Amino acid sequence: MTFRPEELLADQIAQLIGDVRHVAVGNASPIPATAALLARERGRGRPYVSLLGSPKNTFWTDGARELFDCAGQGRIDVFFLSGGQIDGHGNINLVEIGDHAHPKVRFPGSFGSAYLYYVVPKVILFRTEHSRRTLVPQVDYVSAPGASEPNVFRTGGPVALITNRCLFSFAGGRFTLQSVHPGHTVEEVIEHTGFDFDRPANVPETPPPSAETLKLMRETVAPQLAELYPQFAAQVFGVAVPSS
Amino acid sequence: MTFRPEELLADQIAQLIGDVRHVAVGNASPIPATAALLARERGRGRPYVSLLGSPKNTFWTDGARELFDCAGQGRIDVFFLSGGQIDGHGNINLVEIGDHAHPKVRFPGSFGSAYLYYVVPKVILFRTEHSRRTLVPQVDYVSAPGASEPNVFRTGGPVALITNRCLFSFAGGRFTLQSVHPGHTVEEVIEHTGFDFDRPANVPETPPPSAETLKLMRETVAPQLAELYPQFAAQVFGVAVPSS
Amino acid sequence: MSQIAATLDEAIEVIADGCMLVVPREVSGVPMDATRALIRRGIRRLHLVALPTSSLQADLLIGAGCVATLETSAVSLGEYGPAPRFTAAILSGSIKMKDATCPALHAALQASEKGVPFMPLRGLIGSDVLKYRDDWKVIDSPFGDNDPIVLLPAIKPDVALFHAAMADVHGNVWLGRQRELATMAHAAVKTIVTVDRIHPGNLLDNPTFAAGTLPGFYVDRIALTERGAWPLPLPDYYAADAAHLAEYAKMAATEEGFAEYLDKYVYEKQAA
Amino acid sequence: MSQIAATLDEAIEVIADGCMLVVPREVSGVPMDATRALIRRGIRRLHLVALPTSSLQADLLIGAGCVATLETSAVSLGEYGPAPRFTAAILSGSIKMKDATCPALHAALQASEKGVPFMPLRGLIGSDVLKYRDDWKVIDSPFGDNDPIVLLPAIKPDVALFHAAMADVHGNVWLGRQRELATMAHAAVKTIVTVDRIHPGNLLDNPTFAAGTLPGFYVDRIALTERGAWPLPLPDYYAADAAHLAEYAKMAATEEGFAEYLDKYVYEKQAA
Repeated sequence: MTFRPEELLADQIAQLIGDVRHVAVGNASPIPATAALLARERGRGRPYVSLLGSPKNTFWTDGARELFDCAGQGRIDVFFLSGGQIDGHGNINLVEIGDHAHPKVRFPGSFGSAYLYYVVPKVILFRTEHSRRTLVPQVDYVSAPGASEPNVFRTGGPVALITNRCLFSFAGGRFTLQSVHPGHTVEEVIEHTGFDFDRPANVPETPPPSAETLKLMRETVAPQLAELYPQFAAQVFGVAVPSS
Repeated sequence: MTFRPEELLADQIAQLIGDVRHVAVGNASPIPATAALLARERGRGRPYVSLLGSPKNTFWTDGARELFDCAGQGRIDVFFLSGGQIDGHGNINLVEIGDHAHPKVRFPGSFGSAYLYYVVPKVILFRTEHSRRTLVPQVDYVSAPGASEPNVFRTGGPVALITNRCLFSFAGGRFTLQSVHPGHTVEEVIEHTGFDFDRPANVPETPPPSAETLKLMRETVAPQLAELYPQFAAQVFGVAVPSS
Repeated sequence: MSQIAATLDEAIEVIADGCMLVVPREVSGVPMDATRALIRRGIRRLHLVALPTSSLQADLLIGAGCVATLETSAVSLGEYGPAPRFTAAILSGSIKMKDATCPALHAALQASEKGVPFMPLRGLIGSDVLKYRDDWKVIDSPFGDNDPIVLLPAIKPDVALFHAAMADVHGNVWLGRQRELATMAHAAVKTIVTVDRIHPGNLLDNPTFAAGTLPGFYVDRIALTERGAWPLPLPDYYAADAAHLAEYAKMAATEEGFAEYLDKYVYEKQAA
Repeated sequence: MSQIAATLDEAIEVIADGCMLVVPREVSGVPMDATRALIRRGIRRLHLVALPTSSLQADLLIGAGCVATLETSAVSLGEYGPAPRFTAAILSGSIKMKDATCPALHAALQASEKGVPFMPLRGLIGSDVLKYRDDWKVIDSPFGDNDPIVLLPAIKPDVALFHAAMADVHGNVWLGRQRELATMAHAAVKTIVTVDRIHPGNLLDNPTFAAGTLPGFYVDRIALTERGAWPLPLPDYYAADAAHLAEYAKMAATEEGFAEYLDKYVYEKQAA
């Protein structure tokens, strides 16, 4: 059965989510949102899925702070972060490139990363553009560090990084190549990755989504997704964009 | 014009309130509540009056903490406190009499006093029972101190103490007798007060409420008071208790 | 899976002997039916946190021997006088009392709500409330110049228990203006709610209702207990039962009278 | 005295050059009509605090030269791309940027709401967000054992400014679930609100509405500006104007295009 790259990534992310109580997905994250909704369908209602920006898929009634308070309470199990740069230590940069006094590039800002990265047990890093520009040896600005000193309160952090080329796991302060997506190679991953990473002698290919998973995504998840991501749902899953 | 002692006290308290933005009155305080509503009538809507326990006379929508947050913001100008004991330093005791390990008497507890006494600019102490039992040289337990060291953050504190016998002002860590209520004497006040206080050579008599004030209290304030204090309004002002 | 329990006893199962239980003040929805059920079950050694004060509920639990530690700012029956079983327990030394002040309890619950180990609070310095709380610390504020300030450790209750007007089948609970109940639920490990009725539909679907709703996400168990705050009030819904409270104050003045009260209004109710 | 001002310009009079102004994120009610009026008035040297992020509003104010200091966690046009005037200002060094993280801004406003000089926050340690904020302090938590934690100084804005669906003649404002707007108002010295309509009656009289209402006690001025958040959304009421936002992103990509945008959509509006 043929599938789109987005479907492969969403399937992988759904597996990374695992059996948890609550997954929250930030703004402008259609693939993680697909994965979270897929996980919810598979779990018949578990996990709770909070899609920021979707009134239908958020339960917040305590204002914009509730997401962060909820995470501080230990009630968000999985979150997604990205970075203008991500380095081999799991540090992410959402602020700037260049010297801090005179940056060459400015990104929007750190959002909640400098907090959520510390207190959400499973943070899944997600960056479709896999290049030496984005995956660097050392970020220019640490919006949030991949690891902390042992005495720093930290109940969370990165567990994986998924890109358009491959899936890395993260542990002990380093990335390990877990699998390479169909159509890509280990050599290509090495070539386009700016940081060192570990890898097994034989790197498996990322398994394709099953027919059952594709059916679930296309028939059940995609229509739910269309509320928040109409363009994405149309483009990837062919959900008709409602005229408004 | 004849008047009741409660009317005298309420009139005095209304004058102590002065020209402020917001007066809050705690539970079970009908005379301060009368004074606050009287002040609001005189000020044609100013000050805001918050009567704890009265849905009609409180604007809180942020839960039980809002009163304290509001005071912390500097948005409560006048509050009322009492004490099982009050001493000559303005310390109040709402907790116990006797040794802390084995108290002889237990009062309900400090409520918000250990906070509000510090942050409400004008705290008016109110204790109808004026005796050596209640007005003591030194409280057994300091729920909240009358004064603080200069480096302790304090924007509020006691400004006066009113009893069934007299009115004291408070400044510089001491009470000063301001006036003695009609029918009472300075000697009687000295006899029944457990702490030292200052007094002018000639202590005036507390002026009786004017006819205009009495009319306002009886005709306009009393019916408003009846919502929260039906028994008091009936007993003092003859407001008919609604059958429920 | 719905949070709505088949019985009140099932809903309160999770409230174990020795746990830290947080309950609201008299006008915020006191779960009196649940309190009576806990007494019938013979719960023991509670660390009861009353946010920030209590009346009949704490007095009953203390009188029935359910409480080891009480943390609150005041216990009183208000216009019905002192809380007699509370007073007797303090004077006899049968409970451990952690005297607080109202905003300190609110702040300490908000600390757990926000996942921080402490919250600062003004006031308190020079009071005996602070003197007898060796779990509270004074630091010199790093933003001031010789500016002492109290830090209160977070209170993280095992269970929050309160009564509300209604919940829906998704576990969402209508709180209205009683927002400290949301903080209690956010702060506690588990939240048990009793309600007067089940609301048809989803409270979160309507933006007007949603504003005053605690999401079911935070709610573990719900029990339907009509007029479950009786004889205390549920503001906006029903008033206190003044005659009953006066009767309580009178009966509870003595240990014997209190035992009679329990027989008549707590244990008997089970049979009814 | 009613808080409802005769004109928008009158309502925003109190927002002075150089003041600290706090505004909400895109989905919480951004006062865009008021923002355009401030630009027309030629406001300067704002210390703009966007709680906790901003989009069009910050970009417009920055591009129009109204901002000296920006304190927020991110500025972006979301699906319409980077915020071009924000980006240009940072790269040219024309504004002072105080980068934060979302919960730090919420906590710092809550500090002022609660009248405390600081609030603690987990996270941050080891990040450059902390490194470049010399106004934030790290202490060893007195409740831990070698447990560093960040303390954030209270943010006390001169003015809070936001847009809401409705207010009543008593100055009460319907916030719904956007409770951070209440915190903004509690924290700020003054609060200015623009609303789409005036609600007949008193929002506090109805317990259901009251739950989502900011009391008029905290509100200094209100201006009626129908669809005052345009082209941004007012959730539960209206959606963003996607075409306009796309047009903005395109025009604001260059300084010239931005100037044209101002002429067309900000200055022209005055004449209309």
